[in-house]
Amino acid sequence: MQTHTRKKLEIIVDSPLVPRVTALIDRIGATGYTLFQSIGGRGAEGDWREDQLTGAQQKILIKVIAGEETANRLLENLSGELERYSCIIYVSTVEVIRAGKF
Amino acid sequence: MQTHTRKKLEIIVDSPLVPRVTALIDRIGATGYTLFQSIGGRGAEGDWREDQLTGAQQKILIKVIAGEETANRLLENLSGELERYSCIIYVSTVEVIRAGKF
Amino acid sequence: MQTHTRKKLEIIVDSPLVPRVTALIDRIGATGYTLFQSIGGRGAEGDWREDQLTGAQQKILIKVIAGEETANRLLENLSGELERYSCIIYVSTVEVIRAGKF
Amino acid sequence: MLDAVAMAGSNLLSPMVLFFVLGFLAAMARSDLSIPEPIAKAISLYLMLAIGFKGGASLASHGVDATMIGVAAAGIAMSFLLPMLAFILARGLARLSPIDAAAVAAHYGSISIVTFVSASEFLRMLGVSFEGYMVAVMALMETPAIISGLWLARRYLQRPDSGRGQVLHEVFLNGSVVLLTGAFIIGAVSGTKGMTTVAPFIDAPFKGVLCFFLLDMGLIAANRLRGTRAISPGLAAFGILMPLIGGAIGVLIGSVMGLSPGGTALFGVLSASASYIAVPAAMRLALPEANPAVYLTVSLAITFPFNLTVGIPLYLAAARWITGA
Amino acid sequence: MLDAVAMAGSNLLSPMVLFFVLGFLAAMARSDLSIPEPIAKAISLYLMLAIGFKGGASLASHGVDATMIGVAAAGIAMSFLLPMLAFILARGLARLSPIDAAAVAAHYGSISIVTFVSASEFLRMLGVSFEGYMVAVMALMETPAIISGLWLARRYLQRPDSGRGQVLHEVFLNGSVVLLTGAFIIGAVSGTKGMTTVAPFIDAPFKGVLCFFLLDMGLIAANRLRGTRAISPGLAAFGILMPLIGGAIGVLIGSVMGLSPGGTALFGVLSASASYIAVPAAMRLALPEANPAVYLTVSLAITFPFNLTVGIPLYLAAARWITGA
Amino acid sequence: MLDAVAMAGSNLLSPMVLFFVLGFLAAMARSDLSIPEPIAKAISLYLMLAIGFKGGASLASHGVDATMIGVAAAGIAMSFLLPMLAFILARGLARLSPIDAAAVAAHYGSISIVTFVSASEFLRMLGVSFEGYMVAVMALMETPAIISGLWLARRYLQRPDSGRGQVLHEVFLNGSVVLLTGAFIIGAVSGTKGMTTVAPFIDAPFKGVLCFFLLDMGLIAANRLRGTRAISPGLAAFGILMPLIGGAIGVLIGSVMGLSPGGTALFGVLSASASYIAVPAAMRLALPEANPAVYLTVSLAITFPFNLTVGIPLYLAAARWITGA
Ligand SMILES: Nc1ncnc2c1ncn2[C@@H]1O[C@H](COP(=O)(O)O)[C@@H](O)[C@H]1O
Ligand SMILES: Nc1ncnc2c1ncn2[C@@H]1O[C@H](COP(=O)(O)O)[C@@H](O)[C@H]1O
Ligand SMILES: Nc1ncnc2c1ncn2[C@@H]1O[C@H](COP(=O)(O)O)[C@@H](O)[C@H]1O
Ligand code: NA
Ligand code: NA
Ligand code: NA
Repeated sequence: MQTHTRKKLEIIVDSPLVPRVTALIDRIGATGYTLFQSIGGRGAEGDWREDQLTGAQQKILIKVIAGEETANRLLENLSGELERYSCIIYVSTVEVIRAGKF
Repeated sequence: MQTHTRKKLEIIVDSPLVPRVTALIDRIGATGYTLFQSIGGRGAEGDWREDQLTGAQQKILIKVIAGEETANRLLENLSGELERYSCIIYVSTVEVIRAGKF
Repeated sequence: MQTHTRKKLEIIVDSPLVPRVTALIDRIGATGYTLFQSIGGRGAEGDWREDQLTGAQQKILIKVIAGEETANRLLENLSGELERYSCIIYVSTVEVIRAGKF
Repeated sequence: MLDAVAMAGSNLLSPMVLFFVLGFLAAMARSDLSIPEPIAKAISLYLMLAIGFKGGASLASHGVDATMIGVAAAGIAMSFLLPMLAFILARGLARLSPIDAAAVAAHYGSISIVTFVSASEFLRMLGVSFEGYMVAVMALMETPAIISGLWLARRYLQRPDSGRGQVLHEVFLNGSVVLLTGAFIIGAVSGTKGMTTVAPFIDAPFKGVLCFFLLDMGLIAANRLRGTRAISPGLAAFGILMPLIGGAIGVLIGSVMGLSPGGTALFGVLSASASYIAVPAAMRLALPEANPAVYLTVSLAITFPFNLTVGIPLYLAAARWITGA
Repeated sequence: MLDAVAMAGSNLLSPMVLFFVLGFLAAMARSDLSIPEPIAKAISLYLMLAIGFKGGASLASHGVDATMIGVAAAGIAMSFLLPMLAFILARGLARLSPIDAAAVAAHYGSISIVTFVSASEFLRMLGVSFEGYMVAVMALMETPAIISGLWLARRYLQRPDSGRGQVLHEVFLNGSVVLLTGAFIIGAVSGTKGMTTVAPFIDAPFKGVLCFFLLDMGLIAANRLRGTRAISPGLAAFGILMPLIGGAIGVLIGSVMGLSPGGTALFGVLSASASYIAVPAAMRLALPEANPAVYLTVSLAITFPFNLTVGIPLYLAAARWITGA
Repeated sequence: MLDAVAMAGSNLLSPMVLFFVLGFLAAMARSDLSIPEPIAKAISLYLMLAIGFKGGASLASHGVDATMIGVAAAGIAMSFLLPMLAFILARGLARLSPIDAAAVAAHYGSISIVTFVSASEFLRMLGVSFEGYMVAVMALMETPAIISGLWLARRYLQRPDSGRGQVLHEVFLNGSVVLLTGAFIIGAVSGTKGMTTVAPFIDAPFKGVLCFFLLDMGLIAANRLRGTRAISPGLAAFGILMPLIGGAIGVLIGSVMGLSPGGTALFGVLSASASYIAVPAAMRLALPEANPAVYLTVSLAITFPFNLTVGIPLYLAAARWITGA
């Protein structure tokens, strides 16, 4: 089956920051994104489990499929915008069928 | 450590369609799948957040690990079955230890 | 943009086992992990949907980003520790920006 | 007329409507106030269980009414036929594509449980009684419209009917239909004695729970309105005109069937209201070509608020006038 | 006997059992009706909190009974020993592997909180009183069976006992044990005054909440039954025979210990019922080789429905007969 | 003094505090007991809705008090100024970095809804009346502290103020502020009649729901305490000293403003308590350099338990003493 190479960006970020990240994704011109809730984790700031009422440490995973160029632009902008915040970003390569969608 | 190359298929699809997709996964002969709920996103059809009572726009992520050949067959069948529906499909390469499981 | 290659380990495991896996991740020296809840799936043990009160079949997805060496050590230890349990593990390659974080 | 204005006022100042308005304003101002989704779903199930049980118990204590069969048949017929009218209006007034118009039409043939529940609390507040079996009529009206909507759409679609089995299944075994009908039967079987047992759960806190739910409905309605580009002036006009027409026809037929003023008003409410649970899920499956932003927005963000605030007292005033009460 | 049949009838027509049946039928017909998982968990916590608190408050107002210590000891002994019997039956009748049989056995030594709660509501409905400390006995019976089950399994396993610490921890600090026991103590400390404070939350709506929960239990039981290939005729027979045997032994011992007819019936119910919360989680951790489809299906989809519909009135009839009431 | 000890005792043995202790002990012993997160959020919303509505209805029935405007202004001033004091103490006693100290300070200027709710139930239990508008004062005190905290932090940060718009928005349209204020207004508008309608939902079960919630607060507090390395002896001392100082100032000002003994005690409670909802979310966004482990732990795991068990009766005793009641 004929497939096309795209980039998958994944961002794990504090939930209060999600509106800022999705606004950036829109601005950069990616065709979409999908949000997932995480239920716990550990990082430099230590352990957390669910949001325990405060919502302050709740992390959201944002997945974006985009072409290489868009992905790169997004990556650069994100790393600037989110520098001060507790978050992680990583990129991998995926194959898609409908090239027009991404 | 000795690892084996497999394909990871990810499908993001409307929740009412999940039974149809999992039935197809079974029919093609993949050894399993796992479902995850997403909490929002954007695509060609616009923004959505959770399912807001109607359940009509709720998206589910389906992950399938399978051998290359099974993955290809699944991909072909899915792209036919889901053509008219709002969904995205992408494939990447993973390494597994227990070759027999996939 | 300058990126660095890392490994992404994903483990899908019964929820009662999560504390044991995260303890192992800490011991091996990975810098962090993130947990996600799955809502259903199928494998060698058959179908399951949510945890239906018992919590016994609920699966959790654990994502770990780590350097190649750490990832390999984690993989070896996990495959020993979890041998008897119903779980799947797979590894892929990702690019990150902040090399120091992983 | 004066009567209707007074009623409308007392409706607008009820805690229920005020909580809806609070939710609406909060979301419009982009507050982060939100009800967790599993809670909203659970409350929705609670309302169905409670309203079904109460309807059944009321049937058991007041007995089957002579007019019941007629009203049930009329309800089914309305659910089948209103979509035809809605389709024409959605094409002409809202200028929707045939597929979108068919999907919208299906929503207006079906009913909205929360609108019905709010209306019956409004009647109770005013001391207006109504037939207990109206709940059963509501359950019967939920699904026929889906079949009409799909029939309308099919004339414009060049494709084989894949998955029709799943759709029919989805239609008739939809969770809300099953729970409403099941709770109604259980209520009828358990009667007054069963009602006493579960009243502290399904009766006493009912209005308060409804307030909480309407808060969420307000949030949802305003979020839809804010987020959408799908709403045109024509579609907005449709979302107000269609319930007025449906409500008028419903009140007329209800009174002709011999319902009490309260029952007549509720039949008007059922005809005027648009589905937001059973129909969208079915459309998503059977008519994926239709744009959910269109049908969800007009049903949840235009018609629902209109009925809740203005429509309900209006249909009651009309019902009183026509039945001469 | 006639009495038992009448009781069984009134049990089958109670809203609680009817909602269970509704859930069961809905899932069998593949309706998409479902209770969100966090809600089901919360209701389960609510039932434990309420039943624990009520038991403690009742202990505080009626005082400690002379037979209490004896019954508590008998309960612990039953929980330890019933798995031996269950193991033999599961091997012989259901032809399970030793590991699966041990896991199943642990479930039948332990107890089901919802079965107990349904039974005590049934007694209340009939005006049959019982000892308030039966709740504490239930809490005591929850965990010993896990140790027996693991002991049975260990004889067939060639492996070092990794994670035993975590298992023991899981067993004794299991959330349901902690909440039941804690609420019982709080109820005993706060007494009647505390009860008055929280009664509108834990007492008045209790039966209605139970109905809602049993709707979910019906859905879960039927979904398990539908989805499984794990159930053989032998296993089904085990799922019905084992509670009958356990219930008979329980009723016998309860009456010998000097419990009231109601208390005797509840002791029978505890012995007859099988765990679906504490034990499966422990087995998953300590005995991953056992197939969860086997133990969950027989416990949730065979024994629970059997006890709820037929078993409870049966154990009460037996308790009345044996205590001469 | 003796009076205060007796009150403290009756507070410690109330079901509410006992359920908090149960949760605390369960988490300390690493039990897997846990309340699903959407449920905790929903209960938190329920408490705000109920307390807001009740406050508004009480205002409607008792009328506006002459002292109300003064108390409201004093509350806003306290919320602005307490962070200055808290900042100095957090720097000197707890030796926090300026950024962490500023974040912590913002929490102590703001208020904790559950502490307020527990205190008002405690007053009700003792038959001590208080001004209904204290709920409105609470809503007013929720946010000014955030601005003070950010102002304190800004003097130590060399960076452009990105996202200030979002922060101000977050502050003033925070869900809890909107719901509290909105429900208060609805309660005031609906008055006694509206209260009768929704009382079975927001009044009768209120204390029981609070017990359930405090169970969860106990779990959360202990989990924070267990998991953290962020707590130093100095920080722990701060977490106890700061509410004592804040409470003393609050009681003093409350009595000077002419509040009743009950109202004075509540003003003390508001001043003594530290936010755990509105402020952390705002800090996360506006001051990501501050360590959440520090401010959440001291607020949730030190100050909240202290106020709930020891503080509340203490502030009441002080209020009685100072008002001469
Ligand atoms: N480029 C993308 N990256 C990640 N998720 C996407 C992307 N495009 C679409 N999606 C997801 O797929 C859903 C359906 O997409 P669509 O059919 O384009 O509306 C969206 O609501 C998103 O959740
Ligand atoms: N190495 C890692 N692998 C996976 N997730 C991580 C990793 N490091 C951090 N995270 C996630 O990112 C969140 C924030 O990380 P940090 O800013 O390092 O505290 C953590 O709470 C984790 O959920
Ligand atoms: N091939 C697969 N692809 C994705 N997920 C799988 C696969 N096989 C198993 N799983 C997941 O892992 C769980 C345990 O698998 P098993 O031990 O094979 O029953 C299943 O319930 C699925 O959620
Ligand atoms: Na209609
Ligand atoms: Na048992
Ligand atoms: Na304060």
